[in-house]
Amino acid sequence: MSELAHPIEHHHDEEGTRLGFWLFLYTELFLFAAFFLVYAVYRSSHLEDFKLAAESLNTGIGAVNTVILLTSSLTMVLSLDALKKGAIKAAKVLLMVTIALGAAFLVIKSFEWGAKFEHHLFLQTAKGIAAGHGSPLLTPGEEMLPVGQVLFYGLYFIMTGTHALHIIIGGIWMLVVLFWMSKGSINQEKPGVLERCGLYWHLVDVIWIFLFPLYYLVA
Amino acid sequence: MNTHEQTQSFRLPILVFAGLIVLTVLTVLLSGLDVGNMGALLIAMSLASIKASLVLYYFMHLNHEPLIFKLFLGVAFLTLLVIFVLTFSDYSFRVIA
Amino acid sequence: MENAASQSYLNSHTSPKWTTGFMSWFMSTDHKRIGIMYAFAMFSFFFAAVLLGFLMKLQKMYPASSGWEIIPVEMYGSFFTLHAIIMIFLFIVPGAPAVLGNFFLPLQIGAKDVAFPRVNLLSFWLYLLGAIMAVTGVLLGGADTGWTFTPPYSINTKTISIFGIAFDSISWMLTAAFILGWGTILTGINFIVTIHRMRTKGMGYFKMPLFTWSIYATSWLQVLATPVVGITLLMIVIERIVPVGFFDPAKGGDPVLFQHLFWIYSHPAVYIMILPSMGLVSEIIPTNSQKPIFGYKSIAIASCSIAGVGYLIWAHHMFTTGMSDFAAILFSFLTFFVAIPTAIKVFNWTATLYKGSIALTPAMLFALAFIFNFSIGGLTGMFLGSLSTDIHLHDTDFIVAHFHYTMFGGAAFGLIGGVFHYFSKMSGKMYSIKWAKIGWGFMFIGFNSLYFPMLLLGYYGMPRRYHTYPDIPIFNQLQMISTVGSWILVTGVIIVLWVWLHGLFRGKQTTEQNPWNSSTLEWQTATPPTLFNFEEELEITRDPYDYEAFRGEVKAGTSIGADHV
Amino acid sequence: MNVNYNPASVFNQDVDFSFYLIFMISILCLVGITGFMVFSIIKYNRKNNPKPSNLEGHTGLEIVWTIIPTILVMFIFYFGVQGFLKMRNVPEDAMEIKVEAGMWWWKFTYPNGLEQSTAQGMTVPADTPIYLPLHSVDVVHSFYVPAFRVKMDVVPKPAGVKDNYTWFEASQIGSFDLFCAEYCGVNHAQMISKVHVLTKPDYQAWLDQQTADHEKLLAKNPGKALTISKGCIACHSTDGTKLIGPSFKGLFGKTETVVTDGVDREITVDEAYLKRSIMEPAKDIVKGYQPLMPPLPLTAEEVAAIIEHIKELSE
Ligand code: HEA
Ligand code: HEA
Ligand code: HEC
Ligand code: CUA
Ligand SMILES: [Cu+2]
Repeated sequence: MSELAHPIEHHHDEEGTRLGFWLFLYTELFLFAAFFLVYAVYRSSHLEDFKLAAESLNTGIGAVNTVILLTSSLTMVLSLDALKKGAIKAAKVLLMVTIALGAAFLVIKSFEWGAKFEHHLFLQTAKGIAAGHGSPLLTPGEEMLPVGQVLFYGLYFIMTGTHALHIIIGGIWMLVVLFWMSKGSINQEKPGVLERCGLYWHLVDVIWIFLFPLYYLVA
Repeated sequence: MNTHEQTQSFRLPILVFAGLIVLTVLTVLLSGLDVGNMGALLIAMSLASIKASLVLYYFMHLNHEPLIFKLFLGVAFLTLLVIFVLTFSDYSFRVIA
Repeated sequence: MENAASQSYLNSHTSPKWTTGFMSWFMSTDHKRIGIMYAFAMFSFFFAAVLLGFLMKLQKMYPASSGWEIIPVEMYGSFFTLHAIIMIFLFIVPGAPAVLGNFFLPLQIGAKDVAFPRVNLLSFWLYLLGAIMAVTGVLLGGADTGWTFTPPYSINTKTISIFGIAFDSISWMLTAAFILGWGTILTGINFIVTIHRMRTKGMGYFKMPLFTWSIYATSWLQVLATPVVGITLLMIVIERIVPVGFFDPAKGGDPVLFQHLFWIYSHPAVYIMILPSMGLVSEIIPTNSQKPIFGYKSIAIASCSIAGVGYLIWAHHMFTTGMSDFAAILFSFLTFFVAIPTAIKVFNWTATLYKGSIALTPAMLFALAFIFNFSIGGLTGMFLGSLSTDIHLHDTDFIVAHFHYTMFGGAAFGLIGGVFHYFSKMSGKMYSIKWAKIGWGFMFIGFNSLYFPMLLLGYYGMPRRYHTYPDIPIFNQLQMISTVGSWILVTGVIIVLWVWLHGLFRGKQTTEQNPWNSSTLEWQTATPPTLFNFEEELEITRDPYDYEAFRGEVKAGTSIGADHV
Repeated sequence: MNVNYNPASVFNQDVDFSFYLIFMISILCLVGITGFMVFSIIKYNRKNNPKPSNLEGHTGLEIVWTIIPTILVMFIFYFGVQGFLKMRNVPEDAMEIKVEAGMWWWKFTYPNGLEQSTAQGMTVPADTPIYLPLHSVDVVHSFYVPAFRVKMDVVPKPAGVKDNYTWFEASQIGSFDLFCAEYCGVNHAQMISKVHVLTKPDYQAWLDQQTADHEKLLAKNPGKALTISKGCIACHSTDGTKLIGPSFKGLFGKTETVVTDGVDREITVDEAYLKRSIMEPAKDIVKGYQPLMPPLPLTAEEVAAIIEHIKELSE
């Protein structure tokens, strides 16, 4: 028996790989689409509750996070640009900035989540509903939330949570790319991995562009 | 690659970025308008779509990709649209209470 | 020494150096080896599910009053759930694309492999992981929700505890389905890119064989539908763990919304199941008639329009859920449009026979049985698409018969035909043609006597997912016929299995390139194919089913520019 | 005897007409296709016809077999919708019987407040439209009477959302099977009841009789009356047989093992325990049974009456 290099690996088809990656991005998009659909349906049937609950979210924080993500998208574009022009150093710095911005996004998000948890807006409330009014999880005198608001917070946490998960994955991927760039296996001639990482990052951005108004603004 | 192209390629992303920021501000400002539920939703979603298209087209370099990439995008969006419209063919016509 | 790449793929491989034997398969990125691995994995699971089906049928032989109990009542729910999960998620959805698609798609378009060989291997591993999870889930308590996981039952129902720890086997199996979904998605992406980027010189879109076309349409469905169900099933898992109330009415959710999301995937999924088999039939019929397929272009376009229209009709599974009347009427209307491209296909296949030179090989027999069974399956779909009749037939044995006619009589028969068609190409061995035909006879008769009575049962009002039934004579009589049919069918299946295993281990070695005289490209390579499929760049000059030109090439000793080995 | 599929309601005509229409079209297509296949296999067998033609298609024919099926399916669609609309539009003067479903019982509430459950079935007058709001207390069930061609899922709804409904008008006297057609757990196949159709005068007499009986029983033995009307007897026998739940016979004073929060404990059945079992059925689960008993809306007096009745049965 003999072992052979794979023929496909010899003549690598960059455009084909990109095409495949775009298809993968669509599957990510459809994953979120299911959430958006659930959101849309419940919003249409619990409009008032959704508006009330949305008011409790801090528009300022949301807007800041939006700007952070948009900026990180810009640095990502510039990083790829730099790499393609051979400015490896600049590319690396820009990528680091992107990672830092992603981290900043997560930090802000976690503060926001923490505040909501404290206010018993998520699991506690839902558990309270599950267990009835006398639930020990509710502080005495605390009122039950209407189901529409429970749905809102449930969706809020799950959707922003899934989004945050994507940010984390993107961040880890960027760290790997950074490492490979230092080792030289991603370079001016072979920018493909950074390019795809960038596409992924931009998609995460696109999804946030829709999440932002739906949760923070349409109140 | 000549220098002219290089400056170009830096300028474009920054311009697009500026556009995105402006649109974000606009989204926040316009959300204060009193145009009813559907109106607000429509404004917010159209602005978000414009922003998303900017990202797709310039940041994700769809502008440099061959036709097939755009066709695929079209198929994906059409399918999304179908899913939403048909689901609401149920929910918009439910008899409630 | 001979160049390793020109040896059979069974001998030389692309796996890492240290691998031999089993590992040289398990680590292989060769599309042919991956295809074969899928086949073995799939059939192992498949036969377990056949056994479950067989037992369910046995259970229904006598009504409740007789005290007849083969399957304890607590287990019946887990039986049909596991049966369906294996049959759908482990067998028929990944089936044709993963086995025959993997093996023959690159061959049919003259490529050396798929676009992303390593992703292809990853798909297989995901498949295996998901499959093992699904099956262990049953040993760890099982799920009795049906493959439709209808909430709130799927959210509220309890599972057993093992060693004092509550093991949530339902969440476990839902997660398994999610993982399996990713395997399918990656395969789909792989095939779409392969078809777009790797066709050999001269092979325009309308020079691709029809199996390739149907895999193409299937792949799109896999890519755009599977994520929706994946996340929907995860929502159930989330809801089982933290009470957020997506679909639980006690917490404000709407259970019907789950059904929308579920069928948004699962209806297109039925075309994922059937399209590849339709593709196989489109290969088998012209080959065994030695003439061009009737209306090549319309069949190719019909494949795509079935996939497209298939996306618009999911809520026909929900006519009785109390969704809006407007939606019911709209979805019923749209449902009928899927019948039209399908009708075109069926008529074109039959017309292909006209003035052909027909050989009744085992593959051809299965293809013809496909047309017959699938027509019944599809036509019974008309009863279900029509609103007033669906109200009566919904959730009865009529549905059960409908989808066995389409999935089993259609998709699985097509697949079996495909395996008979390509057996020697894949293995380099020949099976017993006589016994294959005998097996076919048993299967065809058994199949119809198993499922036709179930159509009647459903019409008479026998609900599905019933462990037993009240003492109504007509129910008992029809169930009895049906059960006996299942014995005939299983005899047929065992014969077919034996023919395959015997062929594989004891069969006559063959290197005959093109035993059925087929005009398409996958036959123009060695038997079994060499590692990189084709020795040289090929150029395609004629239509895939141009048999006159093909006969000319055979006479001249050249075929489609491929060199003879 | 009425077999459960004999046509027996006003919907049969539409549904069955649609059915036969599609059936005829299907038979025609199937016979045509199969006939042609068999004909070709014989006529153009390789032995008979070694030289195939190179026929590649025929646009005209293809257009024909695109257009004809399109027309046919539009007919099918049209008649399907006709029958469906009839099922969805309840006549103004329909009589209302509330249907409630749970794992695994049915409960029917008549306009005069009389309640009956699975074992008695639903009784209706013939030739009268009956409107059925369908309420579920737990999971999705489906109300299915094959003979009437009626089916509608009984979907649990969030508070404040309208329940599903259906209606029918029986045209035949007799008893017809009522099935649950949506999988709802282990005893899905036992969630079977009957619809009894009586003539209008018979129905009135029946209703008066039942109401009077119930009132009499309520006065004499309120516990027994309640176990019938609230549906307890769907799961609990009074003669010692084991159904979904333990039998009421000999229950009081018995020593048995129950599982509380996952821990086994021995108890003697007394009043306090019975009260707890009825009001909070999820608390103590009798060993050997599934935690399937639903919490039922009962007042304290009703519970007391039921406990009296259980005591009686244990004497
Ligand atoms: C391989 C799988 C497969 C395929 C191909 C199909 C094909 C079709 N199915 Fe089926 N279906 C299932 C698998 C499949 N189905 C499964 C698994 C379920 C149940 C799921 C569950 O609940 O568990 C189901 C359930 C199901 C329902 C829901 C029933 C209910 O629960 O109430 C409906 C309703 O419309 C339906 C319709 C159709 C239609 C219209 C087609 C059409 O595509 C058929 C088109 C084909 C033809 C029409 C025949 C060929 C054409 C001719 C011979 C020409 C002449 C024809 C005419 C003139 C009409 N199917
Ligand atoms: C592909 C799909 C598939 C296949 C092949 C089968 C095969 C069989 N099925 Fe199943 N069945 C389902 C899919 C399938 N089923 C689904 C989705 C449900 C619904 C569950 C639910 O309600 O949730 C169901 C439900 C179902 C029920 C109804 C349960 C109920 O509602 O109470 C019954 C009852 O008898 C049954 C019986 C059988 C039997 C006897 C067989 C077989 O045992 C018959 C013998 C099988 C064969 C003879 C197969 C031969 C095929 C090959 C050898 C393939 C070769 C393949 C390649 C070459 C790649 N099935
Ligand atoms: C859906 C079926 C169902 C219905 C309806 C039902 N029960 Fe039960 N019941 C059960 C099951 C199962 C158990 C055993 C498990 C448990 O203890 O919860 C049980 C247990 C009990 C017990 C404890 C028995 C013992 O042996 O300790 C009592 C008392 C009881 N039920 C009373 C009632 C009354 C009164 C009603 C009607 C108002 C009723 N049940 C309706 C299923 C049912
Ligand atoms: Cu209730 Cu099935
Ligand atoms: Cu369907």
